[in-house]
Amino acid sequence: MTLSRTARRVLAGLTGLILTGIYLPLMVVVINSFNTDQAMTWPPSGLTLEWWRRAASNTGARDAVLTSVQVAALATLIALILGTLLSLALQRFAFFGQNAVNLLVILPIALPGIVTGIALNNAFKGILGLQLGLLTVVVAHATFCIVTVFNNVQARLRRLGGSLEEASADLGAGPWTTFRLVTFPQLRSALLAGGLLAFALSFDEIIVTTFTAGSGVQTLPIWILNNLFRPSQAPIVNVVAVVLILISVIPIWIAQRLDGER
Amino acid sequence: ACGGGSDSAETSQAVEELGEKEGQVSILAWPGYVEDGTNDPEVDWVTPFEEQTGCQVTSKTYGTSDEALNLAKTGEYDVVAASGDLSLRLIASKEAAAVNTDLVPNYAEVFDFLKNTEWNTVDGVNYGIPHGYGANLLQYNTDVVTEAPTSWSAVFEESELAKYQGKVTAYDSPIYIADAALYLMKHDPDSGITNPYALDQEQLDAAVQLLKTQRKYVGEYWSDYLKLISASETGDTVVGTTWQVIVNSIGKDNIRAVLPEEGSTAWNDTWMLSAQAENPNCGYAWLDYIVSPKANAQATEYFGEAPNSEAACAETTDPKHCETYHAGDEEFSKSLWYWRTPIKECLDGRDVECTDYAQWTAAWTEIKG
Amino acid sequence: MQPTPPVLLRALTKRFGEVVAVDGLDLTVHDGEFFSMLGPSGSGKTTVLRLIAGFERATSGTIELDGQDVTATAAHQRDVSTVFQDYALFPHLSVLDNVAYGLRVRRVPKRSRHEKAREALALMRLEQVAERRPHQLSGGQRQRVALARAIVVQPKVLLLDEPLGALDLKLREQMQVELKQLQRRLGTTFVFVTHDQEEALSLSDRVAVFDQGRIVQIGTPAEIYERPASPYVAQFVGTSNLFDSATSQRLFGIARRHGLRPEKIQLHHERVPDAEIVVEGVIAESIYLGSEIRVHLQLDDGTQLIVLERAGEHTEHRGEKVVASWSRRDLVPLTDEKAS
Amino acid sequence: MQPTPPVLLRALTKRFGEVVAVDGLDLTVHDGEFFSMLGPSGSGKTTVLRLIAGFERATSGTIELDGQDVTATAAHQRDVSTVFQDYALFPHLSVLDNVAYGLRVRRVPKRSRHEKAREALALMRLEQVAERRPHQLSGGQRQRVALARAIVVQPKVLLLDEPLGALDLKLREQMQVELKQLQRRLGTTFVFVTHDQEEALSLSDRVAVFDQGRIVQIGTPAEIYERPASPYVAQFVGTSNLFDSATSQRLFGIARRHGLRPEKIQLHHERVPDAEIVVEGVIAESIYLGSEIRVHLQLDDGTQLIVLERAGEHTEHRGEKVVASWSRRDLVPLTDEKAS
Amino acid sequence: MSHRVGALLGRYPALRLGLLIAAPLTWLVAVYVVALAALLVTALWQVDSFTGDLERTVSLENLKTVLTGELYRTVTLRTVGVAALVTVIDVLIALPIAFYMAKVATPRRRRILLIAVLTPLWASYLVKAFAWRATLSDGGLLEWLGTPIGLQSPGYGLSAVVMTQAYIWLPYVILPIFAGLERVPDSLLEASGDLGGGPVHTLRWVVLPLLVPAVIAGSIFSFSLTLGDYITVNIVGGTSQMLGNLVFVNAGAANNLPLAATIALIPIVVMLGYLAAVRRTGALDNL
Ligand SMILES: Nc1ncnc2c1ncn2[C@@H]1O[C@H](COP(=O)(O)OP(=O)(O)OP(=O)(O)O)[C@@H](O)[C@H]1O
Ligand SMILES: Nc1ncnc2c1ncn2[C@@H]1O[C@H](COP(=O)(O)OP(=O)(O)OP(=O)(O)O)[C@@H](O)[C@H]1O
Ligand SMILES: [Mg+2]
Ligand SMILES: [Mg+2]
Repeated sequence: MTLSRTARRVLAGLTGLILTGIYLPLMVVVINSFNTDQAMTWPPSGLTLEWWRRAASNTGARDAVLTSVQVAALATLIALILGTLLSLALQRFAFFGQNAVNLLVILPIALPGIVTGIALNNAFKGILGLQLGLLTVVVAHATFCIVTVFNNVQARLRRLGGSLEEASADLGAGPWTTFRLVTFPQLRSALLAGGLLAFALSFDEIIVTTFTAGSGVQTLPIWILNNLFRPSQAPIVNVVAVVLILISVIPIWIAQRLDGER
Repeated sequence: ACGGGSDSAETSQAVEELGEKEGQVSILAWPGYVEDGTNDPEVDWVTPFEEQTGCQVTSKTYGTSDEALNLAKTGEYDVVAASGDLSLRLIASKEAAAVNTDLVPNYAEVFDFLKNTEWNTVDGVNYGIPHGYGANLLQYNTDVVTEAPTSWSAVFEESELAKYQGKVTAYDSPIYIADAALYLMKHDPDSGITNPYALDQEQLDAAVQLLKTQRKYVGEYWSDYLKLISASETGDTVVGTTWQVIVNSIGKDNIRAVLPEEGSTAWNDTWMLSAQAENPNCGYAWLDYIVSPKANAQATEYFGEAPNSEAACAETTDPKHCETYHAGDEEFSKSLWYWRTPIKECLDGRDVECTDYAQWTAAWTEIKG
Repeated sequence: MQPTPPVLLRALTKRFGEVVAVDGLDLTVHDGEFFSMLGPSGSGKTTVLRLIAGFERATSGTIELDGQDVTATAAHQRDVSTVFQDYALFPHLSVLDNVAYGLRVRRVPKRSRHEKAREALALMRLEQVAERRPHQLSGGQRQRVALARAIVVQPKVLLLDEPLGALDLKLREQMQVELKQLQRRLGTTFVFVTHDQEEALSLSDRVAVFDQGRIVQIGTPAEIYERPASPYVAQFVGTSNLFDSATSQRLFGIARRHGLRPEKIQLHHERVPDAEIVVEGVIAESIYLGSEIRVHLQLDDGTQLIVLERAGEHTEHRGEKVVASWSRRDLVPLTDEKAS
Repeated sequence: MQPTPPVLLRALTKRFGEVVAVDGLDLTVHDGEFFSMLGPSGSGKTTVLRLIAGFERATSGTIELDGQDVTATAAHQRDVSTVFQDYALFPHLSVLDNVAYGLRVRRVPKRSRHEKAREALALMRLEQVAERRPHQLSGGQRQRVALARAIVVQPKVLLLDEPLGALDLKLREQMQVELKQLQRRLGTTFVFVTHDQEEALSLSDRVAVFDQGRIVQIGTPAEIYERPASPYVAQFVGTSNLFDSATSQRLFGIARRHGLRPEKIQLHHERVPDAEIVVEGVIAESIYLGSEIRVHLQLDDGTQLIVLERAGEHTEHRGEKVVASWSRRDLVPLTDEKAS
Repeated sequence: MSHRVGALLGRYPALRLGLLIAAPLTWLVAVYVVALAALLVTALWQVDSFTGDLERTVSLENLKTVLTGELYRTVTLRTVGVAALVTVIDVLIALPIAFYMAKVATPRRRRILLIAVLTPLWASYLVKAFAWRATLSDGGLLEWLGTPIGLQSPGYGLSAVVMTQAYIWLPYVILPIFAGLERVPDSLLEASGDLGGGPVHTLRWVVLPLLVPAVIAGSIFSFSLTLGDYITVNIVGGTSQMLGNLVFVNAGAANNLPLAATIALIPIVVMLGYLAAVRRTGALDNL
């Protein structure tokens, strides 16, 4: 839109202000990772690299990050497969109960985590008699991650229309070949975006995880929760958070680039 | 399996002798009780155990006793560290196995006043080995609370509370009702309370009333101690319940703690063996190891509580640790009311129906509103 | 015996819920002909094409391709290729890979399919853009890529759904010529959908005029243009002056509907004695079209006549009184709409 | 003194990065005229329109509307209305509310703005769809709603960016007539963008032909068509046979570039003595267009001539030898491309 | 073989649909619907308070407790209020920044902004909540920054919960609104300006109405996530408790799953009501 210069300035100013608001608390985290005082007080009573040194040798944190990556990757993979299948079904076919299915996908994210958490906990333990473990977390996470993939793919399919697939069939390609050579390449960036969001959701999930993780399973949020109770561990948590923020920019940046190329 | 409010458990039979070690053991405990060096390479008493016994340890921590009950019921854990408000419930729900203390050589060292207490022994059957113990103290900030308080009235009397509007704290758990009951017991003889864990409906109502009044002045409740540490340091909290370890880790002159004249509620944790334990022999090995002076000293010092034996006191890195935490001080210990689970049958032997933990839980959510 | 027709439709019907998009269509397309389907928006042309290609399932009726009943055969197993209106080029593939796609799914080895694709591109004069992606091409180039992709698999029948609709005028005229030449060279049967009557007339061997899911007339361009079967066809294909039977009776004494092409009328400034039919009127509008002038003539009885004059012959002005004449043989007697 | 022109552009330039979309344009649009901008895709027509409307900021130069310098004025403060190519109707508003939108933001009370909107809809014969949403309308209806929305605020100048581009042929012809009538009735200045030369010629009072961000010729339709200033214009507006100076010298003895309109050439089966210029050739292609036939003639020296004949005069067949003739006054001498 | 399967699939679309939908539908139903249904059934049971064992006898006791309990009404209203407030704040903040990103910024800057908005997602919920605890504390960053301009930290309590939750869920609201704005064609904004609509008019009469589905999609995130939260309240909520706390205390702590399930019905009903109300706007396709 052609906005007056003032309007642009005001908007840019607001954006700057909001970004400041977003990053100020994160700065607190960064600063606290150097704070000599372990209780995150402001202003810091002194600066130290102690926590970074301690974090570097903290195998618990590293294991927890690995567990989280493992859980998030598995959950994302399942969500990618199920979400894609479902959106293909809903977008390319008209059938009775479509709306119900649509609602069903949204429900796990729309209902509060604690509801999902206790429901799944009860189902796994009470009904199925399963031992909680890594897999139960993956199943739970995948369930509420489906929707992010589903919506991204759905939107992409809607925009694509069916004509590319028809063109492929027209040239002699069967359904599977068409999916492999035409549909999937078109969906790639949508899958990436949906997958990234799913990964983020799973990676930082704590409530559902609390209820579905087995005894040996310590995802990062759980590790953080536990360590906030421990003496002299809180600053290490800050260090881990800072490292995560730094690392996270890479996949987001890559995703953005891929998306931008299209 | 409908226990239907029955309080006494059938006595279970403890094993007579130990068998082959299974090579693994899984433990459910408070954070800081089972440290294997992954969080801090300096803090590690699990690895020596594994080396000595060949039992590999997996562990899970919990945040509240109630959460632990849930976890224990899964049967995934061989050993559970239970506070007094949990141990009886484990026994009643038959989750705990009787423990043959003869098979735990280090048990002999433990302070006598911790042995065979009502939260680790039922009908003469011992269900566990005492770990460390500690009291819920009264903490205050000398900058604001200029006159050192000597009584819990600092957090229960409106006239006192009014001075610290919004800067009062209290422990966030139904069991905290006992603190109010203890205060009533001492200051309001008419209430007829003789044991803060044995309250009939009327007495519970009185305690709740007291806590509701207190709530108006409470800034926040705490259940994890980082929260209290930060609030104390920033001055968001100036008076309220605390643990010695919190005061110690703040390490500032203006934050002090006292044991008020009324005495206090306290905890004494018990290492218990699960009735469903798949690795009982490694479990026994752990029980014996964790009450051994060296390990007990490490664990209790790390957590910030009193060790369970004189021998352990000798092993602490801080020579004044036992002094700070009043370890072995029987007088101190006598003024404490250790946590235990309120049940329908009054613990003080009265012939009325007492309120049980479910009612306390409901009351607690009611108080917080 | 007749040779097997490449496309044969029998009583073909397609319903979308309430809408009858195609209504009991019978149609035979001959081998090697350039066949056009012409009709207004919504008349069912695209639907017929999609039925032939296999993208839609017929509600009833049969489709035969080259003598084989394919009514229930999937699209990818029919030996026809489609050029889509929006081209439907695969955006993630290079031009070369787009063209080679049909060969790839037929498992033609890479080397030989690239060779064939390059030949097809050469035919379309596109060699130099082979490595580009579709979005780096102009509209006309995309159009030619779509054509190359469709012909490289050597289909029996090529289906084209308004392939020139998205091009601008100049480009469209140029592509029309190329298309016609291509068809002549390949000898492939073309089934071509358009709503541009000029395009249909200039390109086709035969034209089918559609109305509401039915074919209302089928024939060579000259038949369609010069002997439209109904007022509808007369109006849709080119511009026509229509006279109802009363007007016809009054003007030239035949009580029947008639059509008259605007270019068949001459305008004069005075009465011409040798013309067969002569009427008088006033110029209501005179529109300059470059090579021609379109004149709207208001007759004394209120009838409006449209006249198309070669530019430069005369120059009429609004309000001027003129005389219009035409010969009897240019009148096209029309059947009644209902009866058609 | 001249009356103040409604639109006056001086040395207007617009750059997008490297691309010079509009290149030092000077232009005066007269009051009440129907002014068209004609040119191929990418020649900068839309950009000029958007600069006038205020959607883009000029890189340099000035824009005056009705005598006022508005170069730095925001779009919503300029007294012009735009009809967008894609109509840009507000999907969440009813037709009536769409049309009333301009009045609403001018704080006209509800009752009176609805009244005016209804009048505008009535003018467009749209009363019966007033309550519908845009997506429930056909293309032609949407087009008329966009027009109604633009005129209801009685702008000094109406800007139209290929408003008929998305309509099919029949509908487009009909809308052309309506548009012209509307402009005559309202007396509003229309600035009309198109790449369809026939549309430009038939509707406009004056036409500007664009090439690469510049105006290469400006004039009445007849001036543009009959005296194109350059080969570029001759080719872009209508079809032209172009002779370079060598060919001109050979065929009719003038060493200069010339253009010749296809409809100015007559075809004969034998030599005609009274024609001014006579050449011989072979029919390469003969395309039936209904009212006309387009003949591609291959001269003996290899030159290709395009001839447009009235249908029915003769019928030529491919390969036939014929004689073509034209008169000297139909030849259009052209300046050299470079010099223009 | 695969050829034959292809032919079969080509001929029977229903078969294709069946193959596509079988796995995801089975998953959702088997994992989620069954679990929810079981939870609802559990709400009818009781629990033995001492041993913590379930008594599987149907009774409406819990339902009665929750429906009539003063506590539950207060907490529900408080929770819904907080969730609504968080949502409104997030939407108000998201609108200008999303607008700037989608319609004003250059493509390059848009990409950078998008990364800037997404990055905090990785900084762990708990860490952010504790960062807010530090920020809001007595003498914390907020007071430190605010005192010179006469602002005070609200301290721990409901307003702190609102601020923290609004902060944590903000990216989840910005994203759909940004996507929604990208879908609004520029030409509509131009048309509005062309007809004399200034920025405010255009925003009010064109942008916002078109953005309704996207806003609702974003609000589903912030609303539902806040509705079920109990951790932030513990960290910055002072003495307050929300529905999540009641559920958590009863499920995790008090070991009273039936009561927890009954309380969980409240957010379920609230959310289902919300979803039903917004379904017709098409918002559910925009998550
Ligand atoms: N998938 C569909 N669902 C419902 N109705 C449809 C569908 N496809 C087409 N129709 C309807 O069938 C009729 C014929 O449509 P079709 O697309 O074949 O027309 P067309 O002649 O190709 O028109 P156009 O020139 O606009 O492309 C129309 O009324 C149309 O609305
Ligand atoms: N926003 C833009 N950014 C960069 N280049 C642009 C932009 N808008 C237009 N251009 C370029 O400016 C030139 C003129 O474009 P413009 O849209 O004015 O052409 P046009 O004559 O309207 O063409 P068409 O008939 O295709 O609409 C083109 O080269 C185009 O690529
Ligand atoms: Mg069509
Ligand atoms: Mg343009």
